[in-house]
Amino acid sequence: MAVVTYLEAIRQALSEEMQRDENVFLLGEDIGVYGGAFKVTEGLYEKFGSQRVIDTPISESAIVGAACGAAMMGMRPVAEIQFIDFISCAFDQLTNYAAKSRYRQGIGIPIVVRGPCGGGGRGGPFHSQNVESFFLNTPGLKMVEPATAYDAKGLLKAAIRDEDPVLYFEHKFLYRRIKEDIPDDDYIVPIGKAKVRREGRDISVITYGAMVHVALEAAEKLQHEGIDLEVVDLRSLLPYDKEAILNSVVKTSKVILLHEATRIGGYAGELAAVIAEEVFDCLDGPIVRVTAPDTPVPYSPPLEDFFLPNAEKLMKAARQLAAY
Amino acid sequence: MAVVTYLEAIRQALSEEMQRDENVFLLGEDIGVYGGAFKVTEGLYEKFGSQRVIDTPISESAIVGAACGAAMMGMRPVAEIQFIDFISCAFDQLTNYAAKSRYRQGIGIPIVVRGPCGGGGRGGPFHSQNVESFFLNTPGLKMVEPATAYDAKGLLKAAIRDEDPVLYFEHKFLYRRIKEDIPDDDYIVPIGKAKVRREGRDISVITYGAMVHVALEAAEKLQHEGIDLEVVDLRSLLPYDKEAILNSVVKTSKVILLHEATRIGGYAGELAAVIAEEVFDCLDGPIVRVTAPDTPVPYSPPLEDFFLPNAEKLMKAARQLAAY
Amino acid sequence: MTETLSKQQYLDFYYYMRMTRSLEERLTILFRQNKVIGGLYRSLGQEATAVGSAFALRDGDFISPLIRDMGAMLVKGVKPQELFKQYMAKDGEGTSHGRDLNIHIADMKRGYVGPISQLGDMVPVMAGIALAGKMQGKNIVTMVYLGDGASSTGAFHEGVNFAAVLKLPMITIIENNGYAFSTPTENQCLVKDFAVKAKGYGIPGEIVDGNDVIAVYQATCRAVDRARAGEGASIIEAKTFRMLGHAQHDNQSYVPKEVLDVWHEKDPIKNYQEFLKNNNLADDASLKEMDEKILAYLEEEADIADRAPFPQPESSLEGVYF
Amino acid sequence: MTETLSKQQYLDFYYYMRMTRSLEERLTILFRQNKVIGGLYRSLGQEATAVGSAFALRDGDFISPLIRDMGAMLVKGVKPQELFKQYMAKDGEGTSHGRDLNIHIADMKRGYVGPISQLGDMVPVMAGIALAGKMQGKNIVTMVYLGDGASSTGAFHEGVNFAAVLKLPMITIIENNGYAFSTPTENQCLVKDFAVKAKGYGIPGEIVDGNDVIAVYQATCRAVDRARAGEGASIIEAKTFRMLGHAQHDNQSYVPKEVLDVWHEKDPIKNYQEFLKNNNLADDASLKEMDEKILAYLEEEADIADRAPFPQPESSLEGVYF
Ligand SMILES: Cc1ncc(C[n+]2csc(CCOP(=O)(O)OP(=O)(O)O)c2C)c(N)n1
Ligand SMILES: Cc1ncc(C[n+]2csc(CCOP(=O)(O)OP(=O)(O)O)c2C)c(N)n1
Ligand SMILES: [Mg+2]
Ligand SMILES: [Mg+2]
Repeated sequence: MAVVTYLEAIRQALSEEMQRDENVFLLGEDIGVYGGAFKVTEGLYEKFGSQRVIDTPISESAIVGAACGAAMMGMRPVAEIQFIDFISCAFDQLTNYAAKSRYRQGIGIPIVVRGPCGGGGRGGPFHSQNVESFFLNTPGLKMVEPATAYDAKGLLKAAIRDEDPVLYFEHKFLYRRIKEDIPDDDYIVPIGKAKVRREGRDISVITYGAMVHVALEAAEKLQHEGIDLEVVDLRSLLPYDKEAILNSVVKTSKVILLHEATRIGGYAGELAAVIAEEVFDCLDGPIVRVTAPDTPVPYSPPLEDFFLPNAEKLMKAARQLAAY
Repeated sequence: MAVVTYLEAIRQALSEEMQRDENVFLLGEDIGVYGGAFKVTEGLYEKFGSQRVIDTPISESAIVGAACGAAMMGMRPVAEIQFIDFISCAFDQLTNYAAKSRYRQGIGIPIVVRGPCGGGGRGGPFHSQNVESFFLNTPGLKMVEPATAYDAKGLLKAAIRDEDPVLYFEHKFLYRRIKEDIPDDDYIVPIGKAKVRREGRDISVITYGAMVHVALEAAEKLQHEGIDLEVVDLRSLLPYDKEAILNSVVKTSKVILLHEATRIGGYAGELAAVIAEEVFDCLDGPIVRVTAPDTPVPYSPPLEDFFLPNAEKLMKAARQLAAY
Repeated sequence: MTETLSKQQYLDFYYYMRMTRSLEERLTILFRQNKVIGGLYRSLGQEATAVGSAFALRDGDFISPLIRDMGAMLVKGVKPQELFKQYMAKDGEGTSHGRDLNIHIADMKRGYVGPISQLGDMVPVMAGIALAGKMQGKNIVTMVYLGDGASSTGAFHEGVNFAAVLKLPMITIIENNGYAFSTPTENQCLVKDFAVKAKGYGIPGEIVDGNDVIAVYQATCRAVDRARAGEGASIIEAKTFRMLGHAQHDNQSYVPKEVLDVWHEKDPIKNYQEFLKNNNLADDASLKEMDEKILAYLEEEADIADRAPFPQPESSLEGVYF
Repeated sequence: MTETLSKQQYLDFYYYMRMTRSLEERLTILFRQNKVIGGLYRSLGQEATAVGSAFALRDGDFISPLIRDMGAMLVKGVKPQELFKQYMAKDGEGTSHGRDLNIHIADMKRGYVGPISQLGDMVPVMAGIALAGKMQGKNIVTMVYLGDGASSTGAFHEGVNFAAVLKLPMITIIENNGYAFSTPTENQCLVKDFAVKAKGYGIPGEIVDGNDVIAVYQATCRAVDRARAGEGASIIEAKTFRMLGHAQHDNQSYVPKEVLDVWHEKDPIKNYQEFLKNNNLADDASLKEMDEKILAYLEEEADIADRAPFPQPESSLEGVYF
């Protein structure tokens, strides 16, 4: 066990998986000599060489497309998108080639496409996005987003070993802000399994990524007001852990869906639908969404702070729902 | 008034708008000399010339990007995507340039990007998709999808006159299958307004595009079983007519969300969320989704028929919900 | 790879070109009988490009064909019945089980990868296969086919550049057939010779008469040799012509008759027959015999496909994920 | 457009290059004071490319700058205080009101369009502006700047080809500055001369010494003349070097010191000072005076920006739609 940051946990997973399986290799922009824009891959070029840590031209379609091709040959490519916002440039390759290959031609595409997502870093409209909803309506893809260092490592290992294309979103706000003791040795966090981060009786808050910490903060504070939040960390966004979600809602009867992405068309929609469809009977109040407003991510601190969901906004919504 | 098909209604709108406003022009692949893969633009090249009906190279990013640039200069470009599936190749330009320009630099992008969507034509995984969910989480975009010839014309005119980027999805299954009497003269169908296609007491079916006809067929049949469906045709997907949706649900207390796109991450999620959030009190049963299953669109007739939602599937869901 | 050809090889070229054409003609009949589901795309007049280039490859190499490259798939070992079934949306070994259409089938063993419809997208994918082959120490070559029109896509550019920079053994064959759907080449790109695009990537580009199966074969051999020797990617422009519309529904009224007449004279099969006869590799009788054998074979294969079942509806739910 | 320059023009080149550098130096101080929000990108050593090229344009023409082209924006009339405010995430006329960062601001009147971060995407957009200008009978030219790295993107390819085919008055300036972030040019593309890419689009491509403001100006004038004469698109490759890291946080330890030394000798401002003096266009005193005037001006402008308010939180909700 050693205390490592979220970022170091990602690096550990990459390094260990490359060690374990010679088919695992990395490709992306500036990930080799430089070690990546956020230094996630630092040291791996030195350790594994230029054949397994490949600096590519600036061409996200080629990065993802080439990863697909290599995966078809039995390799296990892990592609980095320098900022996840640029995944939009590979949208076509991901949704049309990677996602559909197994279905239509019986060839699986075991790739991981990873990159830093999320706001809070004053990155503005093009370096702060949360892109999970772009991909949610594409059968064939998987998506995960860890909230802790432990999960960052375990989910990445699971993603690399998965037989299908996995988008791995790492929240850049968490990179160096959170750390914890995690096992030095091999473990995985299975894709498709949520985790109850905090048990509670009154309201289920279902969330993921950086917002897990917001939810825990709010829960701590609301405790004193006699409102007991249960916090469910999805970890996997596609597939998601329906059982865990529904169990929590059945238990508390009230639910808040919390995410950093904007509201309309955000991930919460899918959750609301599955809850309102499958455990409607158990609901004791409206399904509440706490999300960013429907604008691009603004850059200036007062604007971005206003934009991002936070503990206060969640608490306000929770108080209202508790009183319902 | 004259009886025209859905396809002819689209062509009329293009032609009339080009006549009305010299800033309106068309660009896309094979839309000029050939008149478009589906002949939607037939005759317009002859009428308006090669300067206003531009055959472009096969490059969806360039088509959309160039449309954006032209729009910034006061033009009103209407870009055709030969099959809407290829809009994935312009995903980046649409979500990052077109959608965010007004917000971040104060320059509106009045473009229309239109193209044939939807299944039923044995087009397989790449010529049958419904792509609305890809764009639903991007503030700054608008989306419409007409279900009738009247709306096809009126919505396209509204889209062309709109100051913001509008994605206009035309369901290719409807092109030549539906026709109706529509006014020869100018009219618009405002963006953001739904239409109740059929009044009913028991269950609201909220839908759009080709599925409106499926809903009406089911409603007709269920009438005899004593189940009275109300059919709400959204017409606009972004923004959507919240008032009309909620009014209908408040009236019937039960709701089925019907769309042709696949289930997880489909448009129904957003509707479920807004309904479960805003009129939870009025609901007398679970919110039910009737959608395609979570697979790519298969090609072979028995598979595609199995895949697509139809009146029978809707009726089954409605019977269950009515009995709830 | 040697460029001297045995008699058998000369005859094989003919066999596969003829097979391609006859197979497509058989498909046209099936199309008229409403047995082909969806569109039908023909490679009439372009058979030499697909066949000649594919013959330059060996087992373990990979192609990614487009709609005009059925001939390359045949060389790579696809069975006519598989193609018939595909076009008829039937089930069966070697098909997509009714999930995807026309030539969108893959067999990693036989070495062909099913394209997706989004033009250009296969270029990065084939670069990735080449990259993996290199990493795995296999001395393989990948070959990606696309049209003059598809070379306008961003994916083409990114993929070719990626392969060039990483010195990958990938050959891009640009089939310049005069049109992209209804769009003449000059409205697609200002260059007359698409091979010149290679210069922008710092790789070799060669122009070849796409209607001359031997020339195509030889040019591809040169590119393959370079690729196998570790010299990296290259582009071949095959100049040819699309003798029918984009698909069955397109009568290509937009193509000037004079142009078609000129290219009619360049028919790759007719001219190759002359070549074979002039070089005493075949005579009218032996050609006729071959043609008939092909027709008989295709008849059997089409029958098998005709009798093959459609896939089961519920089967469509399987196999999205592992 | 005439290529003979007046004394004032010669001095203007200097003024704007010096302004660019001093402005960025002032920003560096603000950055160290934590007043710049987010990253800071410098164009040190590349000022001649931005300034010389922009001078070849006239009112009504449009540029789309990238992070190394602040100089071009200055020529186009952006005020230093606007840039300071932008970098400090402040509100005010001519800024993005805190919504977007660094040079991501636009003014259709002054003729600059704010880029988005996705590299290459501005190429199609600027093609579209050129297209509109042509349709509207305005004889305008658009100019899109991007780096060697950005030329690997699909959007670059699609946009340049689109402009070429439609004969649009668009000039693409490829600033070949040796690196794309940490990636040396040879890992980005095999070509040494990016101007050669023009051949693949059938348009003219010219190489120019990007550190020679006059050469850049003249080369751009030629391209502008062609564009205005209806001869369509072209590419200019400006060979230059990025003398600092990709951004403030990057010490570019990956760049060999010898290379930096060589380019240090080619500093565009230092060498241009010599040129001015050798041609009796300026002397040490007049240069010093100009420099000081610029510094004083920038001090005022930075102060204005420093005192400017941050945008109101609620303002972030407005203006997504019309
Ligand atoms: C990205 C994309 N855009 C548009 C299409 C529609 N489309 C299919 S084939 C075709 C023409 C292709 O022309 P070319 O590449 O020259 O190949 P050819 O048909 O001439 O062999 C078009 C526009 C597509 N498949 N993919
Ligand atoms: C599509 C896309 N991918 C990646 C990035 C991240 N990125 C920003 S600048 C940069 C390097 C750009 O290099 P170059 O184009 O040579 O311009 P320079 O910085 O040298 O002026 C990269 C990789 C981006 N902005 N857009
Ligand atoms: Mg072609
Ligand atoms: Mg550079």
